Amino acid sequence: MARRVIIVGGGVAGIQTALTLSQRGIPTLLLERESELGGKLTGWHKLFPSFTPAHEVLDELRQRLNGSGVEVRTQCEVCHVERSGVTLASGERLAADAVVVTTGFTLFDARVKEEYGYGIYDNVYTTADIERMLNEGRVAMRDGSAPRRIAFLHCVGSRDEKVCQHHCSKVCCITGVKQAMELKEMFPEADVFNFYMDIRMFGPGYEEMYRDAQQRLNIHFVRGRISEASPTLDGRVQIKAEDTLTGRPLKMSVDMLILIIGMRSNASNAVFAADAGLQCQPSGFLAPRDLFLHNTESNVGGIFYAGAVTAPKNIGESLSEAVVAADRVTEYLKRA
Amino acid sequence: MAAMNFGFGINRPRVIDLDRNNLRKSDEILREMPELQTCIGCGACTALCTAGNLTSFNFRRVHTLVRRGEYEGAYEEMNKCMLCGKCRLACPRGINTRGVVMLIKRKLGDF
Amino acid sequence: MNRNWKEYQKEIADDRYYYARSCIRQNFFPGSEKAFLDIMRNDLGRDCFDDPLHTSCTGIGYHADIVPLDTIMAVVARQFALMGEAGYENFISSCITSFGIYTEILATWEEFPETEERARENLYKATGRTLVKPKNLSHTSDVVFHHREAIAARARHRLVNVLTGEPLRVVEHIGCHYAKIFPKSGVGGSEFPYVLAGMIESWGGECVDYPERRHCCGFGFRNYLVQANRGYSVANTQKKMESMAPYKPDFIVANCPGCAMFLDKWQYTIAEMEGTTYGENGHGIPVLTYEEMAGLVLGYDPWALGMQMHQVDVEPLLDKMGIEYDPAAKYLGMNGKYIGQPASAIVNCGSQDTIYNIKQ
Amino acid sequence: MRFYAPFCLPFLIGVAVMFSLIVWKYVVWFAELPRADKKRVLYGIPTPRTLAAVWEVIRECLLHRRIFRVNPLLGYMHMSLAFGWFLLIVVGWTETVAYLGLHWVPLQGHVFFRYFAPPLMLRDKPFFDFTMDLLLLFVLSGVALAWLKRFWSRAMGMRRTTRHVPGDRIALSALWFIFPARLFAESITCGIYGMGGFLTGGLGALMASAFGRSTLVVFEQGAWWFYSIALGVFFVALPFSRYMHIFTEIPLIFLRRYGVRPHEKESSGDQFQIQACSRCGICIDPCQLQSVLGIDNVQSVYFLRDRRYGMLTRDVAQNCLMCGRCQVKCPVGIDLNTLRLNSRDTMRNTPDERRYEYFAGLDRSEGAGKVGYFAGCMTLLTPRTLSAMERIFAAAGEEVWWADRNGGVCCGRPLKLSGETDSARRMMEYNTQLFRRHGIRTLVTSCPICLKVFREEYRLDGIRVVHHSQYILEMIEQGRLRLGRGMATYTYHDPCELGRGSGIYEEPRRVIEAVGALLEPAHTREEALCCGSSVANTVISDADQVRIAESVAGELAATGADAIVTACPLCKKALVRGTSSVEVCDLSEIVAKNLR
Repeated sequence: MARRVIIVGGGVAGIQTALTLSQRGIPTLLLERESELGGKLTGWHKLFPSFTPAHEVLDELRQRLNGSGVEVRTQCEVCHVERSGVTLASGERLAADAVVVTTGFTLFDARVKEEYGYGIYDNVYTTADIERMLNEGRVAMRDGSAPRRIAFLHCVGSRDEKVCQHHCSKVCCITGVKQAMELKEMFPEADVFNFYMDIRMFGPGYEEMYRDAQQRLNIHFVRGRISEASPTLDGRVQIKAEDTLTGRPLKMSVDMLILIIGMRSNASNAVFAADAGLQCQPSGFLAPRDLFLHNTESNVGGIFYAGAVTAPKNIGESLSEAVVAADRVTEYLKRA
Repeated sequence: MAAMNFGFGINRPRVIDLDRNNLRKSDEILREMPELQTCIGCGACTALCTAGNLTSFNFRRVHTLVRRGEYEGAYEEMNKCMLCGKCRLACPRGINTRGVVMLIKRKLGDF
Repeated sequence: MNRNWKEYQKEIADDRYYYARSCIRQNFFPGSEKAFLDIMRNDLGRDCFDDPLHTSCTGIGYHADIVPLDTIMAVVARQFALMGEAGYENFISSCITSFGIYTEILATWEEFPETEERARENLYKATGRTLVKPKNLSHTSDVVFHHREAIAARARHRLVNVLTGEPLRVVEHIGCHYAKIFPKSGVGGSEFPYVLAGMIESWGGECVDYPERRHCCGFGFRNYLVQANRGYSVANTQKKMESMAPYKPDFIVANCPGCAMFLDKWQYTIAEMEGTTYGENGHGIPVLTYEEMAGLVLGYDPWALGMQMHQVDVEPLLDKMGIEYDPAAKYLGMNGKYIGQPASAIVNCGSQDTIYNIKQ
Repeated sequence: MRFYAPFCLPFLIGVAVMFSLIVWKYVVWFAELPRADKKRVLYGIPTPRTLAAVWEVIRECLLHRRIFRVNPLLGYMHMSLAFGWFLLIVVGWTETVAYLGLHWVPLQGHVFFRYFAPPLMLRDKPFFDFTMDLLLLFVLSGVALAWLKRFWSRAMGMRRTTRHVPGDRIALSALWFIFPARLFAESITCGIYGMGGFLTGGLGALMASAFGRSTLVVFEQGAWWFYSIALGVFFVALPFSRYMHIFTEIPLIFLRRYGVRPHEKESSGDQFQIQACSRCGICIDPCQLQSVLGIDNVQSVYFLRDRRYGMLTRDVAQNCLMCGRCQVKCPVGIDLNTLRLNSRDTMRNTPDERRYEYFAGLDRSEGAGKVGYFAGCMTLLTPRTLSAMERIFAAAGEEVWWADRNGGVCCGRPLKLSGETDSARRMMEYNTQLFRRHGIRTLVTSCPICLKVFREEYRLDGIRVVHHSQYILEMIEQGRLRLGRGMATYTYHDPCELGRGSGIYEEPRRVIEAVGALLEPAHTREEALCCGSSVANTVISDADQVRIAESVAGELAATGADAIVTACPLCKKALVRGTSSVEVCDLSEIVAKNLR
């Protein structure tokens, strides 16, 4: 029987790996926990830095997948992974000659940062909420009115030892700037403030977008980490921070406080690691064999990684890593 | 009734209260010179400031405070600037720093 | 607005308490400490042992950098030893700062066993007693919180405005040392401490959640003790007052000696120095300790609770709660002796504009 | 013999209005001159300068020699109009005298002599007919060129011309109609009476044969009315329009000869300069703000116009590199930079006694010696220049007192350029006392901006102020510096404040020649381009500065030289941003490199 590859996780990385493998004539089974493919991409509205509609990328990938002959099974969650195959939540065991783990990441649960009052005060949101609202076409405060003052807070759940998330999720900064621009364009009268420790514009066109946000849209970037949020009488949110560039504490009440949440490793990483003897990084992301020549292989032969399961990545990086993973799998199957 | 003197005064809060501050003047300044908003606070201008290394004058800090609506004393501080133009050569964001000094003094002159 | 305080549960003993008094509260609110013992013993029938041998925890000295760590450890060890000798296992402290000290020292012993050995040795050398560690350490407000339903059952008055039937709007202020140093040691954790809110809600009141709710009242030893810092201390209270004023609270309840004292007294200072007053009638917002609040709910006589010593007049609050009291007997001490009357001021405890003629 | 006809009325009104206004303006301006300037004028009159002034008036007001230098065709146009009209008046006047003898003839008699001549039935004088027609043709050629320039200005060597305000347009069109109207009117009269020269007579005869004398008679009155109205409108418009230049340039030349100059504070003397501007637009093309950045509302022509009509805005006054390129080209020789400066002074100068209190007791200088070296704030940002100068001083065996190595007080010119002259004065006083206290005999500076202010504003008598290029040349000539001549080729960028600002062109070039070959770029010496980063401009953005720098560096690199050399730290910083291919260095660097 021709050799079969199972891909765990139907996000952008999973789909691209499946596509590349099927182009090379290797039968592939793509398993996805949710009811539809696309992973986190399904939740996004527009993609930085070009404001490309997320559904464009998604539809393109899905459309390519339909014509590719890859076997796809949705709504089945993988709970155990071994070199020889995977076990589903339903107990069913699926054999495979190689497994590619593309389970991606989990959004940091902002409720853990209790002092920001997410899930407690009315007008505290996360970037995921905003993307959802943008997708629904209407962004507004809890009482439906338009915000006149919006504050974004960078690094929520990243670079924060208090919540054991030491790593930098790198894509949330640019997401924050993107949403700040989208909201400012949606509410031109509003003042938008971004509170940051460091602005990390790592990708091409990101710095220019940051500068455009500052100059054209007059978005205020305040270097200082909001320490505390509390509700005011009229349902707004009072925030406190230090404007470290002037060394003065700063206090203001805003209509919407938007927490720019980072990427957390999946809980399933630890489980998979235990099953198959995979190595994890301190941040909880799975550790590739090395970061250079074998950055898509795990320390166990036959198990491969692609996408944000090993580290925070943007969509472009995940897609290219998927192709590399597929290439490694083909090579592995040829040798084995 | 005259205010009692108990031998101490109540400390004034140092907080920048953006609810109470009137940002009209700062918006006017930013409308006239939007590039000022691209300041990333690297401090290159203040580092080589001629007046800055003779006094406590800190150009970056003063214009940041003005952008937060803290106009108190901004004019007197900016008056320490000799307008020699060194800062304009250093700014990585290409901000017309001398223009900012003159703009702030003009806008806040009668404050 | 839901609060996730439930995750911070704390185990509070039900009976047989070894009661450690507070050096400050005996002076600022003697009535409150007495009321606590009365409520526990008479109303709830609990055993509270008020051991004459125990001392204060020297917390003020420790926080003011006068008392070194080893000394305070020895004193605390002696307190626990006394508790052991008296046959009690549940140690309760009346003062928040003491509670912070006891928690901190127990945690230090936990973390660094060698300090416990040193303390054990110092105790033995100094007093010949052997160190014992309490099975349960709680603050007296935890205890009242624990018995809040029992008190509610015996309540003669509710925290309700009898004229309008509306629940009283209450600002609760938790001492910083209660849960901000060790979040696990406080009911509800440090973000949303529930110990006073629980009392208020079970006795019919309504909690006010204003932005500066968690801000410190400014009592800090080094702040109010040293005149140069006193301005900073008042500034903190002013910040809290400014933030709570729009919510029009009926009264403030606190569980720490300093907060109850200074939130009350600083209103006078602010009124005198800057002329600004808070509260609806412009004469300030009354500040109660939780024992006084419990006492009022159980129908104790306000003057017996010592509420005439408060800076802000409590009469308006008492009228709202429909409590019978003899306004004229305000300044008659326990045995009816006239204890003097303060001069009138905007925010003062001499009700100069009331119609009653104060009995001399 | 009555020289009165109804159509003379508009002309007479025009003349009356014009002369009364002009005289009133001059009297007022002169009266408000500061005492010192009035004294200069009174003492100046009985001196040969007056003769020189008269010769200059002829050379400039009539012949417009400086415009010829800009473009010969343009020069001819202006000369024909000015000189031609002048001769028409003079020769016309001699003609009336020739016919009627010396007794008094009213003004309109002279101007409309052709109309009044026939009734006198005098023998026509062929000489006058001929010369008058020749002169008229001469002027008409100028008018034709003026029409051409309006539609095709490039033919006259001008890429851009002035956008005129409505008032100027009216005066302009009136001027353009005067001489054709005269030709037409005179031709009709000549046609009726069969007289006139080759032009008017010829045209008259032609019209007579075409339309017949009777129709001409009908048109005669109308033609002369049209001519008179054209004159009248022009004269009334003149005092308010750009043509005030015609008369104002004369007193301007005399005042300038007597040494009346605009200075840092506005004075009524400036009005002579401002209203002498004919808004010809020659100052537009040299302005790099316009040619590179397309900013076309701040050039000197518009600045003077706005200031004259009291609509000068801050942005126009501040948005100027003050590089002096337009001043060099201005045919009227108006002191454009100083006028711009005193406008800025009026707008921004706020005397403040307590300002710069922190100067008191400040001295961060270092070393000791008769020669003081004031590097300049900008030079502190070009350390290669500093280290080169250090090696040069060492090589020359010079004991140097370093005035501002650890930072010091700025020379004051950038602040003065922004208009805050009184505060700048406080800096200058501080520095003057500093130089005096350290007893230096020679003050060397690497920054032309400092050089210009040391020379013009500081009172440093007893201290010789030189730029480091001059100092290096002296050292070479005194043999205290021996340089090897390498094979490298250099091209030299003249800093505005050094060249046009301080007149130093030769010294840097001879120093460069001492170390290598010098290749001159297209625009050089007085015509040299400005690097774009002038401290005088606080309006243009950083990106604009780079665009100007790129255009200048491009031209310098086009010479194919190995390196671009300049003598100003600011120009060096600007040009480095303008080119990535050619190395840019300061004069002192190439000298230090070739020290032996």
